Amino acid sequence: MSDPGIYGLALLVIPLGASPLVWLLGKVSKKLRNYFSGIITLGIFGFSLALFPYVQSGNLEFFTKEVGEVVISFGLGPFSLLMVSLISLLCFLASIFSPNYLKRYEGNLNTNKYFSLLLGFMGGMIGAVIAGELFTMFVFWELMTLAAYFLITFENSPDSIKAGNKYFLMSEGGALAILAGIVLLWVTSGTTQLAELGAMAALEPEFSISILSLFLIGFGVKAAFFPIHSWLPDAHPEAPSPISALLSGIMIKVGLFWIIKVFWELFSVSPSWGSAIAVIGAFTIVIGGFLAIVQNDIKRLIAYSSISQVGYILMGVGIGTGLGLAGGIIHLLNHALFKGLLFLGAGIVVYVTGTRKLDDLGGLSKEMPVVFGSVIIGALSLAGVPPLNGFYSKWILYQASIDFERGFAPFLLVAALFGSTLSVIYITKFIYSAFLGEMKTEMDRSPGWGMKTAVGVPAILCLGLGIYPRPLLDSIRPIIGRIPVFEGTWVAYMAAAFLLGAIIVGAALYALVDLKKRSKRKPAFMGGENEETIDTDMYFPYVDKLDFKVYPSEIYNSIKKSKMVNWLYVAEERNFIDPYVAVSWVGKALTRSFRWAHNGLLSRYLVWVFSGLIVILWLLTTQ
Amino acid sequence: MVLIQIFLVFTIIAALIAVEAPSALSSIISLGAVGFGLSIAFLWLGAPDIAITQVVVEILTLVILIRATIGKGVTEIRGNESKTLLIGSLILFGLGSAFFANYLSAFPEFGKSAIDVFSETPSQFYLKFGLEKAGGANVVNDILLDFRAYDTLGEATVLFTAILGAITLLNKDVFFGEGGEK
Amino acid sequence: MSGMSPIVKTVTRWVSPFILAFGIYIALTGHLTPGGGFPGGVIIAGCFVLLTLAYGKEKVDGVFSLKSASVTDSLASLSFLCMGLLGYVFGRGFLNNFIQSGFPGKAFELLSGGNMPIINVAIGFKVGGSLFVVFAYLALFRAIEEE
Amino acid sequence: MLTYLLAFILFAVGLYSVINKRNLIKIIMGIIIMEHAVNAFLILIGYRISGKAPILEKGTSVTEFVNSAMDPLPQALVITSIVISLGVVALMVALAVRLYQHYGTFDITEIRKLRG
Repeated sequence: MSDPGIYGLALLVIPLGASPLVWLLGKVSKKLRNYFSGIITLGIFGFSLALFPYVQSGNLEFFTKEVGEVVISFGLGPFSLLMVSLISLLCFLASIFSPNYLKRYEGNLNTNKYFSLLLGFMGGMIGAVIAGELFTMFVFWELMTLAAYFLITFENSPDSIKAGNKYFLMSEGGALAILAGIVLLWVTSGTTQLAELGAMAALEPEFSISILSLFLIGFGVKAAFFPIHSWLPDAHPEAPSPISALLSGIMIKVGLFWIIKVFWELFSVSPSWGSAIAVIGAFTIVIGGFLAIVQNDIKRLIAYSSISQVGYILMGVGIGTGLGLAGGIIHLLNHALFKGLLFLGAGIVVYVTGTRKLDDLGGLSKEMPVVFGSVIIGALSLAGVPPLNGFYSKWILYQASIDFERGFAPFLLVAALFGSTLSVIYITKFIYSAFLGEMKTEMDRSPGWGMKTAVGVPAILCLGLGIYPRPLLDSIRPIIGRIPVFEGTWVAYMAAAFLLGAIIVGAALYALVDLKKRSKRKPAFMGGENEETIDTDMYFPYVDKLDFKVYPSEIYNSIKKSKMVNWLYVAEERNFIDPYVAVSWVGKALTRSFRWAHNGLLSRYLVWVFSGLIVILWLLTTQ
Repeated sequence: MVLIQIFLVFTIIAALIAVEAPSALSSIISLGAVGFGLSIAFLWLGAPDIAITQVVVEILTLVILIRATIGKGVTEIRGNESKTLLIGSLILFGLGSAFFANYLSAFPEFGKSAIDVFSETPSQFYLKFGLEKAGGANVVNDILLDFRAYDTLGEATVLFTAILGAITLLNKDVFFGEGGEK
Repeated sequence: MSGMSPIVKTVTRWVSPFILAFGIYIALTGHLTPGGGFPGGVIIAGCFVLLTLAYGKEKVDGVFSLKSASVTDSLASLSFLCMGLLGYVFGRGFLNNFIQSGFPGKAFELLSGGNMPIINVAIGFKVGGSLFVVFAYLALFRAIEEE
Repeated sequence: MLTYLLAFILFAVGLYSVINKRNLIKIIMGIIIMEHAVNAFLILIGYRISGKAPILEKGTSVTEFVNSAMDPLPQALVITSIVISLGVVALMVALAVRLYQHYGTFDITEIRKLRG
């Protein structure tokens, strides 16, 4: 590999070329197709890892071609290579997860299409990440959006089509904003090449606000921060589970990647932008967390948690110091790992029981110990429990917000800490009601080896990167480059040793006190309250108490009742915080105002048509 | 010239009767009067081809309209009208006539064709070389079939499509399958 | 409805051949005298419409069938196109009047027009066929009366 | 000028029928009248005082013919327009008959109310 430049294009060409090939292969043999897609994705992952040494020193430009006034180019930087390796890793996990998962669709739906779209999706994401020019990026961005749309609507049920349409319309709105931003940028600065834009000192001051806000909204729709997050909790549950893992694991990260790239790599924006993004992030953390708590749908819960975690990344990125940026990017990476893991785990739960309702689940830990172990690692990582990787990135983020020298920095810190608490609450709900307690739904199937591998690999990575975060640091260092990042010392081994010690002590205590004999399996109970002690009159005043069964989701509903946050749930139920619905309201109001003129009567239309014609002719001829 | 105006006034009156008459038969016959009056006017205007076409086409139009209404048992075609639309149409009429009056002066004076006003018009070319290049004494047909045969082909296509649409609409088998409706 | 009175039928029987001949004449000599393919075609259609009205619509399916009318229509359109394409064969453009330029006849005579009479007759049968077909469908369309 | 105005009035009568009448057949009639008016207007534009039909007779010279004949171009186009209008009328009548069969009325307001 003397000139890695040309080979770098293989990252893009192979998945896109394999996409139709996989369809044809699937017509020959399903098994061959599954192996082929696994090998392709794994190969790209390996290749991207092999490319790491080349980008340590600086950016890698390959393939430049002039087409008219636009120069199509692709290039790799340390950050985009990190993204590529994440994309290919998660796509690999999804493609080894999928063959098992798709068994329930076999016969009804075209699973060849699924794999073909999966590879196309991967190609689109990689293209959007490695594009060295904004129009090229836009093309792949749209490819990504389209492939994701068809994957979300893959089940072809009315709900999934509705969710997919919502996703598609919102994404296209965002894409239009991006396109407007690109065009504006092109008009004002004369280039869309990232390399040339990076060399420029600053944007034209009078256009910078509009360009940057267009980019923030456009990429933000994909990144799904509050309040333009509303497609995410609808689309994630309806998509097939491996696709939810991809959507949440990396697709929203591609949006974040571009936000980071535009705001911190390309243009030296004023700090107020950073503050605004940080505040948006803080709001997103808290609101996403609150909304996640009350969900009764596994995947919806995890989807809201994704929004909350996106808030962390945005907060770190918005703080914008070396520490904050590092925390944001590391959290981005970590979140891709554990959220992919959690969605795949949820996919297994859905696969084996056939339901997504938390109330109907329980006691799966005995049946699937490997899956339970992996999911609990992911869950604890999400909650930020040491020695897992989530703790590491959250720690950096806390540190960054403490060091942040702005008036509202304490608010950020409080939001982050509070969000972490919320994440503990909702993830406990997930773990408890799905895996612990008594079994409520019989298992129809058992997870195959591919599924177990797909959750096992990220679990091992979570644990490994938590205990030994060196590779993480090494991959981050060239991205932040110029800014000194780490001050003071942090001994990961020590913390890990402490925590493991604590766990061992706890286990020893558990064994000594012999709680096991006194406890028996009960229906799921939550929040320190159980069936006997719960004040039923307070929470469920109208329920018949004789035949009474408490569901975990109902106990969490007590949060809904509290006055401080009640408004949020009301707003969510009535779609007040959904821009999609808001736009539809505006559209409906507009159409209602026009309805009197267009009452479906031919004659009235004719009057309009002829009057308009005459007026237009008059205007045209009197010039 | 006065004769032409008389015929046009006649057609306007016939058209008003056709529009306002409640009985289907009288309405359609008045419509026929419009067409036939115009065809005679065409004859006076020196366009015998169009006069012939107008007459035969009018006959077929009447037959089709009568089949569609009286043939189906509809003898009254009273077109109730609404007052708001009447106002609207009056406004429209005002607008239109203002527009027309504004641009009436742009037209050549009646009785003077473009041939008289301009020197090199396509019409002059057609008149001059019609017999020589196309071979027909009837210049209108020379234009239709030789100089502008593309237009005629397109026109045949339009006619074909319109008739195809009508047949598709009327064909029972298309809508209800073999064996009649429902 | 099986047609009109015997008087109408008899008159129609005698007159219709002349109408048909007149229509074809109008179409054929369109380049010499007023007329042409369009009025000729409408007259041809009118002849069959007259027959249909006089003898009742049952005859439409029997004697002069709808199918033959549509076939006539399509064949006439096709021959129009073929005349156009033959222009290419003779090394000229599409729809070129190759006969007139190749073998000029005497002016003011039938053959002087080159391929104009042929196209005129084709248009005549095209227009006549399609108009008769649509009239016949309107006449056969009995859904309203049945209700 | 008055002649042009008469053609315009004929057009206006047709337009009035199309806009104000609720009966489909009346609307079709209005469209037919409008077509007539436009055809008449085109022919009127091509009219030359004391002109002859654009058909060459034996014995007339071509230059004399050019100076005396009507404008043939509007006539040629109006012929196609007339025949097309017949086809369009057939299509409209077919539609109206279909609508009548479906709704039992030619009234467009009724047809609008009974949509579906």
